Amino acid sequence: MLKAIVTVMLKKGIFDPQGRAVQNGLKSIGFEDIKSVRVGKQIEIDLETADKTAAEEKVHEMCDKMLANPVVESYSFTIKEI
Amino acid sequence: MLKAIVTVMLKKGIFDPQGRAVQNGLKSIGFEDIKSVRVGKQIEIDLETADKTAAEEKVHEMCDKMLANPVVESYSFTIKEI
Amino acid sequence: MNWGVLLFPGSNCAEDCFHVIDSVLGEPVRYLWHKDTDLGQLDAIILPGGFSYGDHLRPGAIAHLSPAMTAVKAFAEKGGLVIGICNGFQILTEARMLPGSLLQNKGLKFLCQDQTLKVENASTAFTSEYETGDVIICPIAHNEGNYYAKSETIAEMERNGQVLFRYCDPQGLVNDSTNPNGSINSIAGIINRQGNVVGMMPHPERSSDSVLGLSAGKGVFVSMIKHIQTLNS
Amino acid sequence: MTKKKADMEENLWRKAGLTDSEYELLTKHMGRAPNVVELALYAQMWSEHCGYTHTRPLFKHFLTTGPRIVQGPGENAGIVDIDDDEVITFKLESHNHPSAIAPFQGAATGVGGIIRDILAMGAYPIASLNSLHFGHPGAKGHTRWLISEVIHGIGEYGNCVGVPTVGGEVRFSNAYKGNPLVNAMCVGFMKKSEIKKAIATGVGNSLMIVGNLTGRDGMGGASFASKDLEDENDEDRGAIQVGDPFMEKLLIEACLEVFAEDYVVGVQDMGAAGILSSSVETASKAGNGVEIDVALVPKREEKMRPEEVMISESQERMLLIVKKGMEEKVNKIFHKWDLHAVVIGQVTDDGFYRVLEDGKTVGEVPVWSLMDAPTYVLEGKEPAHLAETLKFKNEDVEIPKDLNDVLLKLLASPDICSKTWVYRQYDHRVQMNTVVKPGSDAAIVRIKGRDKAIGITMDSNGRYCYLNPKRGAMSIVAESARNQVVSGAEPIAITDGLNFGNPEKPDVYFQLEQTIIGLSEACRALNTPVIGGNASLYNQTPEFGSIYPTPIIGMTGLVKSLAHVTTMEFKAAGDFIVLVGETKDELGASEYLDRIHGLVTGDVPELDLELEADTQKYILETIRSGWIKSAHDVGDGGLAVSLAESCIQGKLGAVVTLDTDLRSDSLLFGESQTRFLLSVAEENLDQVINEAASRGIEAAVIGRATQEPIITIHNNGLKLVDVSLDDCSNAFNNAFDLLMKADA
Ligand SMILES: Nc1ncnc2c1ncn2[C@@H]1O[C@H](COP(=O)(O)OP(=O)(O)O)[C@@H](O)[C@H]1O
Ligand SMILES: [Mg+2]
Repeated sequence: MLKAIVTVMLKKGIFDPQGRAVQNGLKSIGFEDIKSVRVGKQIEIDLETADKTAAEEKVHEMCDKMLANPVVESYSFTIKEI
Repeated sequence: MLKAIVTVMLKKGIFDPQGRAVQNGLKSIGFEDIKSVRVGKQIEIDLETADKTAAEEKVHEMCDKMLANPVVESYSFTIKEI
Repeated sequence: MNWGVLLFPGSNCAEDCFHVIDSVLGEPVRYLWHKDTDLGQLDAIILPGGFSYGDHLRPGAIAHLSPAMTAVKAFAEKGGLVIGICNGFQILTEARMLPGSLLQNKGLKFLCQDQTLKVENASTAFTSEYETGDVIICPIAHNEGNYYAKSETIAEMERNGQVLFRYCDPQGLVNDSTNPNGSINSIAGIINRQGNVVGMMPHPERSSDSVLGLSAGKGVFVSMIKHIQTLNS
Repeated sequence: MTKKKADMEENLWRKAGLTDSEYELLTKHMGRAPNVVELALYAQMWSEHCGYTHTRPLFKHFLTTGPRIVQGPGENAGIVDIDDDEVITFKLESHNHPSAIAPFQGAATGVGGIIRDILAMGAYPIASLNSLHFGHPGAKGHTRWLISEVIHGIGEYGNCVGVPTVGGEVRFSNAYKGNPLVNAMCVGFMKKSEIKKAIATGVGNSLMIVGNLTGRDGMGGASFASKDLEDENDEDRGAIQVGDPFMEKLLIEACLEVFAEDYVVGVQDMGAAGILSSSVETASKAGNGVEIDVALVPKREEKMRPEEVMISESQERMLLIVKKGMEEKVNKIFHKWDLHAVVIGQVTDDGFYRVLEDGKTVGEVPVWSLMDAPTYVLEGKEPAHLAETLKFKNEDVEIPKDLNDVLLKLLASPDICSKTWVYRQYDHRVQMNTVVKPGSDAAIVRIKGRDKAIGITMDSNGRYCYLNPKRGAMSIVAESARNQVVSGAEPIAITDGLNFGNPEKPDVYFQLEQTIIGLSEACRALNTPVIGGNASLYNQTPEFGSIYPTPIIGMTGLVKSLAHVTTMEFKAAGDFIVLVGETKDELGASEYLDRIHGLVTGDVPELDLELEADTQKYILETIRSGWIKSAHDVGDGGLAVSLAESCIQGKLGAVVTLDTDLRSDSLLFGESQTRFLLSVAEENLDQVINEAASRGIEAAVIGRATQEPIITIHNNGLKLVDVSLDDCSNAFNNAFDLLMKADA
């Protein structure tokens, strides 16, 4: 079986209010020297297949169709055996 | 400067409705052989420091204090130079 | 005229839209089911608000892939009137039937409140009941209503009069302090280039039944009815 | 039995939370020693949470019947008649302990749980409310985080499931610092003919489980919830339950579609102790037995033990008792909503509760014995603090010089200030029935297609009950009813949430008992029977001790015509302001003493229930006559605060002239009961005053609403208050935002 770990983040240049809030929150409890924080999603998909190349293609398709919105988000992923 | 990439996921055994919804959603558009999906957060923190060991300790503290709720979530992170 | 309200799992405002079309306006209306591919004879389709698929992943991310959306697209391509309200708007952007995307509110909190809107273009099938510059109250209730599009896209929409509604204060003032969610240019509602697909975050249906104290949003539906009547006459 | 074996078993029942005598009793019921599965069944069903072991004997005080009561306590929720063969059903439930540990999920699942109670009655959920109690947020963030997460959790669940959150309350005291209270209420609507019951009739009928898969969620939660937070440990917690409002929405739609057909004989939601308690209760009501095969239960996790499956508290599940032969039809409807209904067992005729695993019996006990949890009637003892606090005299405090400042401070008190920060995070309008939104006295929800509506309120006052449990409890019922009548609603019935410390402590038991007696007396006097409720005991932490005794009242009322709907804000400059009721020299227990003098002391203001009932009747009837433009009860913070609230909401000033010998602080901020603030147009003024006189009710014109945005109050020619409306509005409207400021 394979595990795909997909990361979806807001594109650079798009303001991330959640990241800002986390940064402020961390600051308020004493973590000062933080330059920036961005918050995105991690999606872990367990696939019932052993074919890594095919899986890669599939995960790309999943991301393009559903997991990420290319207007505002970018994605990346890794696939490993489990 | 250092970048900490923190992943926060619901602990094993804790029900992840979002993961289930995504799994069903993927299934409904034809991705059948998915065993499970879990959705968590990826938090990218840019730190104004060069001291990796100190940073590690700090990020641990951030996670324990704010980024993850240990009752329901587990976290892991990597730190790299940028 | 024949109205359809498209039901996705989690569309909480479908009944509300149905109620306004049926009981307040007295027009024929039926529900459409997300699994259907043939929607039958219709003049207008409402994509209602709510939390289709629980808003999991992103609002509208799963719903826009439903079989019925293919039919909605075909309907719109033939010129049919489509209006997406709140979650419906989010679904329309996910389906690329409208440009841009709706991000999380700048304040990071769900916001449910009366909201004043400025009508920016009253010469569309959805706004003819208003005058350009009118200020109306239309409640909002959303967590992801922060409209974003690339600056070129925004500029083009502004040029073409595609911005229908903007958030404003009761005097019609539009600025950062009267913008509840961080939307670019305070955009609350937009129309496509062809002029038959609208998306708006505020809920005109919640401002249509005078028992609840508001009725200015009714103009959206009345405009649509008049448009269809003119077409058919 | 060898010595060693006896020791092991002893450990086991104690670990499961049963006492030695309870263990002895259950072996007597069974006629033998239980196995592990059977022990788990008893441990769950005999816990305080499921068995109401300490509270049940006290319920006998309650009035539970009345002309409008269709269903009293005993079902998932009570039912009241609202005319036209239509009924509403409502109940509240606490989720205190889960919310203390995982506030977002705890609060969210609390909302989900109470909605399923309403659904199980066959009703469509039309409104949610919540009552929240927190410690004061200090400089450091934990309490603020709790508040933020709880409210976020309630909002997310309610918004997503599509049930408007129309009201509630948020109160603060450090008595709740370690142990916040999160009580959620839900109201459902249906036709009388649509009522469903939690009953397993018909031998051979199928038990079907619908909704989410079963995991190890909230394992042991039922018994855990009845334990001190102090001796909790990680293992006890099991996995935190996670709410899935999307699933709940589908369940609502699918269940109601199934209920519309003639397929099911009984319905029960799965709350504490999951499959077990839901099926035991339905079986016991029918006098039948049931058998359930745990292997048939759709599971999320592997290798679950039979008792784990039985008591799991995975959310968004319901139990349906389906007529034999109709199973496929039921499943078909669920399938339409992408859900499944799965047969997990049958109704039997032998009166046994039988657990099977793959057809093999793994546990078998008499149904009646599970329902027959032993109860405890203890000896209460007056709490020691009362001897001290009851000695308080008004003269013990000095009257502050600057009463404007006191008024502004009270308006900004977290108990009193505007809760807009809270309820703008809740969709309070979905379903399009919310005629009066949060921010007035009662929420008013219309019934579509009819000229009528219902009023809904949730109220509590822990400080009152701490200082005088019985009268404090009476006051809460009275206040709830006041909130109803000022909104134009006739109070119908209540549901109560009993939030207390450890009842095994005599002073806590005293509070519990006296509170229940107080509630009962007030409910009788005001004719609002108790149709259901919830108990949450053992609310205490080592650091902060017991919470205040905190009964919470959820009340509903009937607005007979939408024309009667009335709100608290002044409507027009020039309207006369009428104060109904008598103001006495009463400072005890007040918000004023607490906030301004830092004193939680004194006795709760007097309350004459007969006068209360008469006065409420008067208020309601004058509203129905169309004479009243605004109505507001005088509550927390007293006359000055109520006046300011009506001004702030109406964006009008007021000039008030009084003529009394009272201390100025009692006059302005004392909380004498049974008082109302009305505004009346000139042409109705005589009618309003004369009607009161003819009923022997005190009512006096005390001033007028003004365009000029200033509030002034004179007494005996002396100006006590002279403050700008802006200052009042800012104090009132910004306080909660400021309180939460550090919440980035
Ligand atoms: N947690 C809450 N959720 C929703 N509405 C709330 C909440 N807390 C307070 N409100 C609303 O704010 C208003 C004022 O509340 P409160 O001061 O407790 O009223 P009262 O003293 O009249 O009972 C009411 O309309 C109430 O429903
Ligand atoms: Mg009130």
